[in-house]
Amino acid sequence: MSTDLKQEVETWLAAHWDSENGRAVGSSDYDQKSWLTKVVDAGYAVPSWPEKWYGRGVSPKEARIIEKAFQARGAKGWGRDRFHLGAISIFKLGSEALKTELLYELLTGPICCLLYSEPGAGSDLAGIRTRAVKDGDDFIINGQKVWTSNAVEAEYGMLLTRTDIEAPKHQGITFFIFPMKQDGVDVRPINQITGEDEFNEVFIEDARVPERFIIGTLNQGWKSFQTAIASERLIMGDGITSRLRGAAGKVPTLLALAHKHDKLKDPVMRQEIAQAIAYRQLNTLNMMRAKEEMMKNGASSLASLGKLAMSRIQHGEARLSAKILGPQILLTETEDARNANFDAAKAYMNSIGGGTDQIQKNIIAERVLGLPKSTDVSRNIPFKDIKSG
Amino acid sequence: MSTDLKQEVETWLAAHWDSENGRAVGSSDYDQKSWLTKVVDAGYAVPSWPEKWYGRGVSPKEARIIEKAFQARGAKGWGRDRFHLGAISIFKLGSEALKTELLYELLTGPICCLLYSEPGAGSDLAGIRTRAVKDGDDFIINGQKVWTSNAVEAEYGMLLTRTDIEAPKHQGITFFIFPMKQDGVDVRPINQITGEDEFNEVFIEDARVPERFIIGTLNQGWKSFQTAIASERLIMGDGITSRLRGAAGKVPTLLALAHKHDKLKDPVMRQEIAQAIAYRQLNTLNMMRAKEEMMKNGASSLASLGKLAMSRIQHGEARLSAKILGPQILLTETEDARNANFDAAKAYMNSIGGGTDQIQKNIIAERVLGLPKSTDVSRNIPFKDIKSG
Amino acid sequence: MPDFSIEDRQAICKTFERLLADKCDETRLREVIETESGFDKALWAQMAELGLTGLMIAPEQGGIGGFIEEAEAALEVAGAYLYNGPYISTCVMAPMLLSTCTDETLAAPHLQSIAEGKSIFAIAGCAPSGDWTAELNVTANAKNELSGEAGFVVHARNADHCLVYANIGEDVAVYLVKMADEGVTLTPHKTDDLTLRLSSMIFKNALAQKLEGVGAKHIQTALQIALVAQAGEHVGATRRIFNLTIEYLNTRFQFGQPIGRFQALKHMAADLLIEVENASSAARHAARAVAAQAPTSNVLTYLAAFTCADNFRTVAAEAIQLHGGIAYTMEHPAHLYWRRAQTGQWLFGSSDRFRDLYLSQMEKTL
Amino acid sequence: MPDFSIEDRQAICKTFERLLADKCDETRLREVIETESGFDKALWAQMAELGLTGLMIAPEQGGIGGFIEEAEAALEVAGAYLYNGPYISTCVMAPMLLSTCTDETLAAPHLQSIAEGKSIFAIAGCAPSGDWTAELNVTANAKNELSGEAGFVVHARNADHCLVYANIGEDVAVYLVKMADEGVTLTPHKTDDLTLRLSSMIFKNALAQKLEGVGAKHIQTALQIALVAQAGEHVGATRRIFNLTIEYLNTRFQFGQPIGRFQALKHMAADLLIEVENASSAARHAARAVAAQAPTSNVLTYLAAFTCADNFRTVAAEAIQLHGGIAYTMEHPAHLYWRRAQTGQWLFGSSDRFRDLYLSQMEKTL
Repeated sequence: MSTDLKQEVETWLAAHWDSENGRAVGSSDYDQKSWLTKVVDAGYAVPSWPEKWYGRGVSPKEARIIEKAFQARGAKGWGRDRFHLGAISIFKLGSEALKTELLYELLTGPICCLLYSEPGAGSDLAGIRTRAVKDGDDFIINGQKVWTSNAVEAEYGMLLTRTDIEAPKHQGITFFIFPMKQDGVDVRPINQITGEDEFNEVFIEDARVPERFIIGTLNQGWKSFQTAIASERLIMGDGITSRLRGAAGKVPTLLALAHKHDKLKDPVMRQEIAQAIAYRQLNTLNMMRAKEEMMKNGASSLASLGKLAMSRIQHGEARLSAKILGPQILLTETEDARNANFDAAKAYMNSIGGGTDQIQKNIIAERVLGLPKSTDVSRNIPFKDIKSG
Repeated sequence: MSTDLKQEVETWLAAHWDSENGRAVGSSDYDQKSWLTKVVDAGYAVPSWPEKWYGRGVSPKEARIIEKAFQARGAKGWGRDRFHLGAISIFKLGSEALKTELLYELLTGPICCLLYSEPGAGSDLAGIRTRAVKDGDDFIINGQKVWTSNAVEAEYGMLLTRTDIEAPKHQGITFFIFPMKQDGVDVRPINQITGEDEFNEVFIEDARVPERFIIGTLNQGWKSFQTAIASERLIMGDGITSRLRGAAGKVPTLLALAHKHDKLKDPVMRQEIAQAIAYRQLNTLNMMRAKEEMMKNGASSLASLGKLAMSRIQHGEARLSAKILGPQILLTETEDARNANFDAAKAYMNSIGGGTDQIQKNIIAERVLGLPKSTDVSRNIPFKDIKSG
Repeated sequence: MPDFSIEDRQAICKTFERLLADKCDETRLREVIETESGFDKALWAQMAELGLTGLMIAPEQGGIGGFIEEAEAALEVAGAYLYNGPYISTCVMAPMLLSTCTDETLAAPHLQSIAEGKSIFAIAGCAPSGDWTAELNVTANAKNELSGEAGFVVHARNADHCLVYANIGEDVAVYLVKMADEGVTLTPHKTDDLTLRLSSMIFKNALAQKLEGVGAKHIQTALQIALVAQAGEHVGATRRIFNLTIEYLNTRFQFGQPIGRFQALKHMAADLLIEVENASSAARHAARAVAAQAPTSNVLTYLAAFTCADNFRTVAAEAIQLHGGIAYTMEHPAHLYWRRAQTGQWLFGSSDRFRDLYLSQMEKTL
Repeated sequence: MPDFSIEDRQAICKTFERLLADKCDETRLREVIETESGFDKALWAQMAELGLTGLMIAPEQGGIGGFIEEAEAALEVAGAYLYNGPYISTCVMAPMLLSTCTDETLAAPHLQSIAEGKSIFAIAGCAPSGDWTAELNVTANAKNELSGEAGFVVHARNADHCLVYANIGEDVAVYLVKMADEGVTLTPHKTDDLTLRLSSMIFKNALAQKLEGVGAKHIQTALQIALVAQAGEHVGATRRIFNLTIEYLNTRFQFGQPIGRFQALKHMAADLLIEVENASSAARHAARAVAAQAPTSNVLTYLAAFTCADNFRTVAAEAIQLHGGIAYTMEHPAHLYWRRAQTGQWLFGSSDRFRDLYLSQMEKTL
């Protein structure tokens, strides 16, 4: 059957996708909406989902066959059942009505951003304070979100709100799919220490979202959110391992840099460079082992070490790159110096973003090593009584 | 007056102490008891105490004059008001009757050991379980103490016991001066990883101590104990700083070792040796600064960093010594290798003994940096309800 | 040199601190570093009024007669505010070199002018690569004309004069040039540290005056003094970013409590405190030893050089981590300290080099 | 070489594990290391019965035909129990060298004898100083007589035969001597690691047989295999002492809770887990690459050599700290692991050297 499927997809793609020009056959430009509509209609966007919800009802393995055929031709729109967090959340947790109303729209176009973190809720994500208050058939939203990527382009946001301040913090949260393009939503890019501005702050003032846009159940949003981020974690893990595997066998960046700047004769530098390269290679080997374990047992605790390990790797490499460049690192005039300075700042993206190293260590100690869970003093008291400084 | 005092002590010493032979004038051998009795009777053993309690009622500054005169002649028995923890505790906290009964005896001879730690009460010193149960005019003691030095020689022990298991842990403790030479007290040396056996375990089974030997008040022993260890800390701090100052200006041990084994040409070793020597020198400089601050302000938060800093110094030096010696470190046939292996083990004495590094960091963070105190979940519940695994 | 009491030192530092709190707070600092010159002339004039520009200049030349202990202490204050004016070149190195000059008629007016805050000096003492161990590229001829290139000159664009280290035959000498001289060309460079202003200087038969009596030995002394001064600057910055971090740990709440109650963060803070205090002790003892011309002055100078540079970088880097997301933004000051710390790693030489030199000094005890 | 399946490998490791749990638990280990020989002959015989002594020997020579992946896995088991018999010399290096010998009539009986557990081999391959990079001190003459000294020979006193690396003219060759030969003198040394038995060997015209066909290249291969085997041993020991520590954190109560709930200790444990897993990955991938004669086999061997040695020492050292006072006693096993880790730093060369060699291999990709 899988050969048939492969055949089928390839035939379909040959008929509809112009690989050479990266657009639909017969069109003069790539038009996202019209192309994605074609893919969704053919059942290739979310093949592992049932036909009713625009899929093909095939196994994950078969879904990969479709993805690979798309990738091979550089065709877009594949794997939305793995990567479109908004659509996945609604598919998994939304009501029939919500699916009917939004799923097709989401799959054929709009970007969804993630409205989770708040200035006061970083490591303590369940501490969010953005309020959603019932008003007729709507909820009125007030609050501030932060570290939101794609917030400018997004038409919808996956919004975590506080709907009951009398309940303990995990029990008064509601998860919405939230229309971004309305008054009261103000997106401001964050100027990051790398010089990038991929993230935004989102200020929400008296914005509205219909009650039917709740993902899951009122006040049960924490559970829905856990399901949503589980999908996100899978994506991150995947990203990390494939990027690293890509690097295997190639000349390590740091080695090339040291060679270029003639530092490989210095015995002190040699020791430090060797150790830095080793840390990265060891992580690659760990992730290979994780992959093997996952193949064999369906799970691997090793995978959860990658992000933490990466902090030592990235900060270490950055510090060493500066040492290789010497005083030149102070200038932004060479590409090597710009890269090294950028990488040094960007390393904090790994050690802070998506759960700080400290949070990661808690998780590893508790979930992998089975050490006793820490007590969260704010867990079982009414949200309104939690101290916030 | 201080000139008079100096004069007086020197005259007294000249008359009574035979510096050349290290014994009392006219005696054929050094007899501890008879010499100490002379010193106590003259008021030189505890000069800062009132005359009633064998002192001279002089200021600490004047007391140092006496100490220095004794030190200059190599005469023993000075500074017991600073270093004899048993006598100090009884002087500070004991009843009139207890002082009358024991103080003179303690000052003129017997060693006092410290019966604090227990196998189950290390970092959590207030978690001691050695029971003291009232029986007529006595208390009957059962339990086990550990990390006790001088336990074999000691005639008395400063004993921390549990007298009320219904009270929270800090409130059911009683502090005794405990006669060691009785049935039911079994001292067993601990074979330490250094090969030394300076510490002992003390097993106590149905031993007795009179009620009048309580230091302080029944069930208020934690406070008495705090006073006692405050004196101990002063001694340790003093010891550390003077030892380090002694080393200033001399050739650093590690440098001499590297030189002897011809490792100072290796650029990698040079960096590591330089950094290791630097860490030790920096600590010396910190302690000098601490001393200056104490002179000026009577206190210095810097002093509390010394022990923690010493862990990095000692473990680092040990690791580097091994590297200097190379394969020779595996053998115990050279003095250098024996020293390096001993030092590597002994370094744990600093990082574990007298409060682990982890406890030290808590203390520094809370007391020096003013970070909020951690919650001790076992603090406010009846002792008998505290979980112990 | 007249006695400068500890009380005098504390008094001037306190005044300096008040001035910077007022005129070099974060808002003002960000304004200044956004300007092309990166230099606040008005503030410099106020510093001069307080005697700070003449701190290391003798009273007979218009200064207030302090020395390196005073400079180290003042730079701790400057470092805390990331004050980035040309203090080390103008008020530390230039006075050291000028006051060594045997031709008083040449040096005295310049010292006077520095003390009055009227003159800004740059030091061109380094090869184009920024490596202080590399051969100087600038050469003087018998007519006192300079040719060649110097790199990594701090605040050259804001200076009116420059002291240039140049080869003359087999020797090295120090020359005074006017920035305005037509033989002098400046190329300003873009830097990652926004508080830093670096230029290359190219000399083409630039007219110069030789500082008679100033040779390799004095260049070495000036570098030693500069290292101690910079160590002080690092210490001030290190302690400030550390204190900001401790403050944040006390005020930022997560999980219903200040994050400073979490043991892992406590332990990080305790470890960092050792680095902060180690740096403080190193810089201050180095200043004291140099001032006393103690036999340990070289050992302690190199110790301070690498310790203060490395610990500043470590503390600033951990400060970002301890702040979390908020310090990943340009708006938060943590990255300003962190970038400045990168500068400190390279401006006068690398920590690895100073560690090696420290050991070499130690070896003399063998 | 016959195929040895992963299932076979797991099966023999499981059996080995059961054997050691029974015959090399801490009590028995302490008994053995207190003896002069430090070697449990009865246990060796049982290992032979299970095929472990012939693990790397071909079936036609009485072995079970495994290779380095099997040896690495078996040594992980051995390491966990700090098993200290002459396994690497007798069952890893000797078979490698003997099976390369072109004179089968010489080699075959010895291989058979090793597989049967009847023969113990020592390897004298190192200069008297214990430095594997130093010139060999032993020289062979044309009559196959050996003279000179070899240092740091493991378990020489328990061996009946020794393979000796010796200079012959400009070349290096491997010679087989009987320990009982009158030209061989042993000097046992005292060691800090109680599980270790080291001797010096002095040869005075000792009669030897040359292993024809075995040269510098094969010596290098044998060292590579030994490094991977030792890496496996480190990994087993590292993981065991780590697991003991985690267990202690879960069972030791202070302040009314298991100390493993304290965040600082959790974070130390999480950091150490990375070291444990890094070591595991390094050793296993090295074994796999060497077995497959992959182009990465040198890179991965050196990576495993320094990573596993260093991480063992780090984890064992932190294990003592995490245990606190109880591990400051000889009665607690932590120090046995920690001392063994010291041994691992030096037995076949230093981590610094292997790091440098690793980089040299990496440089070939440039």
